[in-house]
Amino acid sequence: MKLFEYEAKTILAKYGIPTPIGGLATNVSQAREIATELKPPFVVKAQVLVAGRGKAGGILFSESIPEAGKAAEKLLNMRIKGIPVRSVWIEEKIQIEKELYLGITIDRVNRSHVAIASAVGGMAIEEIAAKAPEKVIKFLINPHYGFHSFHARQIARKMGYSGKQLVTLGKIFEKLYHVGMDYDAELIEMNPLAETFDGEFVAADARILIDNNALFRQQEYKKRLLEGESELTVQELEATRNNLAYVKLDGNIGVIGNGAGLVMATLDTIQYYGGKPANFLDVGGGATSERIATALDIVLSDSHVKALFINILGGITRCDEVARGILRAKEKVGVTKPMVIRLVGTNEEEGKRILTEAGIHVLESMEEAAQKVVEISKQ
Amino acid sequence: MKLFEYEAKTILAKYGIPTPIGGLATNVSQAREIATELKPPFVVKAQVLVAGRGKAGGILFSESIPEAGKAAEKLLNMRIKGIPVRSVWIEEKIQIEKELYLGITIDRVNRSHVAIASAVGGMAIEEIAAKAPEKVIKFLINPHYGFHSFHARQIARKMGYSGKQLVTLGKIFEKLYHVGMDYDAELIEMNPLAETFDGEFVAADARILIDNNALFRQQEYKKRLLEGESELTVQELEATRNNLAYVKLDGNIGVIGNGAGLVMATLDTIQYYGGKPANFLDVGGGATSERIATALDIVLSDSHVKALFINILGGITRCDEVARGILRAKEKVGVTKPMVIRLVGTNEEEGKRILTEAGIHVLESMEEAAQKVVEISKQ
Amino acid sequence: MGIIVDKNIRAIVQGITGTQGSFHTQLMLKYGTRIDAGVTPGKGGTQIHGVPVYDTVEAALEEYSANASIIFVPAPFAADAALEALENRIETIIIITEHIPIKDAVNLMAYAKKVKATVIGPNTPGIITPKECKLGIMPAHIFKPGGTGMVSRSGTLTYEIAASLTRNSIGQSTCLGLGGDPITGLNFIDVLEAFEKDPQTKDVVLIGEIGGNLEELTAEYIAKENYRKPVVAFIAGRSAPPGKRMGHAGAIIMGKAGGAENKIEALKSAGVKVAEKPSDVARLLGKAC
Amino acid sequence: MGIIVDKNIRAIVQGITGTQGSFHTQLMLKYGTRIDAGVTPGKGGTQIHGVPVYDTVEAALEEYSANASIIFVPAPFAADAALEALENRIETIIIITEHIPIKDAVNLMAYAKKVKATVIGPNTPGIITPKECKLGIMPAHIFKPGGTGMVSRSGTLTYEIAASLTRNSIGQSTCLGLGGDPITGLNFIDVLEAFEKDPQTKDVVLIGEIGGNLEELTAEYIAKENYRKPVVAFIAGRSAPPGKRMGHAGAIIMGKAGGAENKIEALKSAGVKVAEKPSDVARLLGKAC
Repeated sequence: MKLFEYEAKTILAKYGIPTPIGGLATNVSQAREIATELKPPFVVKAQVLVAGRGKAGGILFSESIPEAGKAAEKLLNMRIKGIPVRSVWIEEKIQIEKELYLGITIDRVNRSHVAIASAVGGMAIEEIAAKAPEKVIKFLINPHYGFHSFHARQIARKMGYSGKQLVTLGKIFEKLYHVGMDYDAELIEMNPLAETFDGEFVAADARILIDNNALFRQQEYKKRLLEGESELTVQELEATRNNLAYVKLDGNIGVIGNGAGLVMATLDTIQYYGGKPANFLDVGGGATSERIATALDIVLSDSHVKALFINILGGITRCDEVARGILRAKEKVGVTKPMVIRLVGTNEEEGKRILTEAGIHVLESMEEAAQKVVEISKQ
Repeated sequence: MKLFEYEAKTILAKYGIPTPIGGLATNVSQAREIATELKPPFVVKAQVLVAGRGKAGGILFSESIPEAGKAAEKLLNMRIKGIPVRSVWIEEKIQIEKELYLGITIDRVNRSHVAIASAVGGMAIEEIAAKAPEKVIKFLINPHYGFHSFHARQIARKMGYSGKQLVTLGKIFEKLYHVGMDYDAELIEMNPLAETFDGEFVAADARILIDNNALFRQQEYKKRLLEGESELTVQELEATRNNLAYVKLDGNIGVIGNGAGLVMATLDTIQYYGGKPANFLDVGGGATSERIATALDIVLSDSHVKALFINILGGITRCDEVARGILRAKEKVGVTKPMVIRLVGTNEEEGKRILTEAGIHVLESMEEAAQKVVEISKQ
Repeated sequence: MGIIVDKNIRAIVQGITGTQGSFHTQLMLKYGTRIDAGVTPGKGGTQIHGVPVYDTVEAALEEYSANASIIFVPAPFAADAALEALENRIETIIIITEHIPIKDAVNLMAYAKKVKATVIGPNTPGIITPKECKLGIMPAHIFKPGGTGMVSRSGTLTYEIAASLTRNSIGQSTCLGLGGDPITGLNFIDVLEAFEKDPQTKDVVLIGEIGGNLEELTAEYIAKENYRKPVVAFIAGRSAPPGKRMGHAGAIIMGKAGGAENKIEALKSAGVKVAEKPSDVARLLGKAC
Repeated sequence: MGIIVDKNIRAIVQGITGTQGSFHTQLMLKYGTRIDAGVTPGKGGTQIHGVPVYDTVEAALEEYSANASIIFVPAPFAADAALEALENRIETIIIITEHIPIKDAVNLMAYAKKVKATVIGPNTPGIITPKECKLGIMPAHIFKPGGTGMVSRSGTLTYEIAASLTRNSIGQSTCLGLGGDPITGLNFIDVLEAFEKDPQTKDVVLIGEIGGNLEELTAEYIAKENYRKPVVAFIAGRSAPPGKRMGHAGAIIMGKAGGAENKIEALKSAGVKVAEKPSDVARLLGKAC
């Protein structure tokens, strides 16, 4: 789960990491009020979760309070990549001499957290990482021994810092680690961490991604997620509420399956046969009939869906439960769109019996089923 | 630093450990008000830090609100081991079937925290520990791997529990560990942890000792300590404020030295020669002249002190600094009581010179000096 | 034979009294897997399908000397359950549970590494050495003994391909899922090494998916170490648009590495045959041998 | 010879730019201790008494291959400084700093044990092998080379007794303070074992104090292992009233164990001669030999 910039900065500030002074506004008068408390020039930043906000015009600079108000007004009436801007963050503009990168994320291969730092941060970081990977310093964190300020100082030295700046960077990086651990961050980064002309460091931008699997112990954000403050479509929100993995795609064949790999392979197969999937929906392992019914509800509520492909290979998921879920959904929402169902695995016989008795035809081969649903979708 | 029972219980409750419902009162009307919110019968408990509060009459039981008011009045006018009772904690009385002990403290030999549990707790715990140590379960906690609920369940099983109770005890013990770590507790214990007639567990009494060396990161309590809410004499309070280790004893020879071992040996030697030390005061390592002056101030403010013995063996402490401190105190408070000074070690020559020039005689042998001060104290 | 599990496995089931734990215990028993005991804190003293249940792993091990544990405990407690098994010296742990917090998984894997234990999962369908031992939730009837080792990042996709192999009379030595969570105990390379040493395994099927760079690293390993057994791969997610999350965190496309094309290219250059559809795997295996 | 430190020590000083660090670096250099470098984060590039200062231990070790570190860093950061030295593979650490939080010390010692390093302190006066190496804050002139090993829980009391030995022409092999904080890296038994193996050491002086049960355990060890060198002990705190804290947490009397009488009894039954006053130690050593 992505946090908004203002949320991330507020957390960093709580831990003593220097961030620009600022405030959040949801309307223009609020924005002006905040600006009055600050020293110009200002930066006014749209609070949206989509990437590429800057390039999309979501960050404006202003020299005066009226200008800041106008910038806020402009942003609050804007959509960025289709997402309406609901709030803006107004802060004092930092005089940046240099942009650094500091972050902590997961190293899957080494099964650990990894601290990442670069003396060349900002927009350039991805390019640097690709073209001059030796300029990006990586430090694997042993979970049993933790990340200490001396680790951070060793990294700061490799970034070319010494003296007081090395000490300051060390403290900032150690604090970033504590934020990351305390908030179950999958990714936490300051990019850029700005070095000012007087040699201080300020987190000019910050990003925190909370591990969704840990939201049960990050109740504050779990609640926020479910309150729909994030940029989700109706279907995505409903899926999130029900812990279903759903991704909207731009075709017309609704897909429901169990297991991310199988669902992806289903999409691949549909495409292989010339069809276009409308979504990815993974019901996960051991889905109950209620869950299957909810999944059907979500996929069918997308008006682009012309036909439905349910591909279940039962392991922990039981085919009889899936069958009951399909019948339940049929009863409740009255499914009228054509369905192709492929059902094999645990309790397969019982599942097939239930559906067959209800007059629903079940196929056994995924490829046969894919070909069939592509055919239907083109009618 | 000892926390009051009410402080400890409030912390435990914050972590979700069941504690009796109650409230803190500093006067009788407050006590009655709290009782109105509770279900009788009540327990009214004097909030003092001295041990043996129960035996000293500091815990009273009452069946009604007026009775609770009377109990509070009685306690608030009481002194326990010389300490005035400034507040009382009124709580609902628990119907106890059995008293357990759960605690976490430091195992110095193994250099780790140790979880301690016994199915026989309460007043009996010390006796059990002495007579039937096999009934006390000890589990060494590896700091890198932590104490998990399954460790706690393994302990609960050894205590004779199973089923739902084992699970509950596991959760409580794991939470106790987290409190202990978060608050830098040197000792944290629930004694008794009461098992009620319906099989639930409630922390009937709780004790937390915060590691004094970690008070810098437990600011809330550090502040409270310095505000003098704890039961310290004027001298003890002044010593604490100045990070000096001071203990009042019942003799008439004031003692100041550097290093706990040396000061203890000094007390031993005074006693060996028939004298009686008035206090223990360790200025620690590397004391500055200000610090020495403060130490003199504290010891001399005790009216029982007839003569003063300063025993300094300089290592990290510099004899010249000590000498300057003595002169400073002499100037400031006008020391009139007889002083015996023994000064050897780092910068010894300079120290002796400073004192000799000021007309103060310095000895080299600790035993000679001890004999001399004992002699003076008997005049 | 096969790898990691065989007839000598004596297992316990942690979380045996839950719906999934109980259901799959019955299926594993039916398959002939030796399950000595179950563990569910608070349910000690009961029985599930004739298997005695204990409150703690320690208590179970006082009665039985198990060497493996399969875990069905809910995600917030699953890493702790695995640590409990490891601290009680169980050497092979299979974690069926999905969605374990990353921080917990990282801690767990570091501990497992220290004590040199094998962790399969989390979010794995488990492991099966057909006709010898099944510690997992896979439908048993789609497997048959044989010479093909299978390793996968995906659960149900493994069944898809295993069933297709079995239909084509290609039996399996051992099939196992690495697990779909971001942090897993084993990676492809660990398993390929084991398959190389296993006399029963003649060739290997590797089922990858988009996200991360495990497949790329594996391709590098195969090429560099001159891997001695034929490998056929399938990579799910060719049709995934870049930047979209498909189900679990594993499926984020990151730069060039992580995309299906990149993985397929890397594997092909290492001499691995890559199938276009799941059903092509069986055909390519025929050619590979 | 002597134990732990000798002429082969090449040390760094962590916290070299502080008042104490700087002052004692000068004294250690004067004593002939080889100090290659100092470390104070933020002060890299400067010099103290001719010793180059670095920002990190890693940086210092790129220039010098030190094998010991003495730490004068303030308590809130001292455990971290020790970890920095240990992670950079320094094998012997002397922590002069007192009042390190217990939790930090516990973590540190567990790490030191894992990497098999020697930690002296915290809250120790350090270690001296007279005329060979001094890594500590003890006044040097009170020591002279010889055959008596000294180990102590107390700083200044050690000087008291060492000075008295030297005055009586009893030289020392190595003198070290375990440290006065509740958690220390070494205990009496570790040091007695080292003294037993050291050919220079002929007899041992053990200086204990009230609190804890280290002395009792040591008495048990001496008796059980039939310790082969004569031991003379002094225990501070005979006059302490029960239940009073005397300075540091070590000095709490807990039940029977922990009190001076109990410790003295235990040591005497193990064949250790126990002195009544510091000055008696020299006399008893004469008798012990």
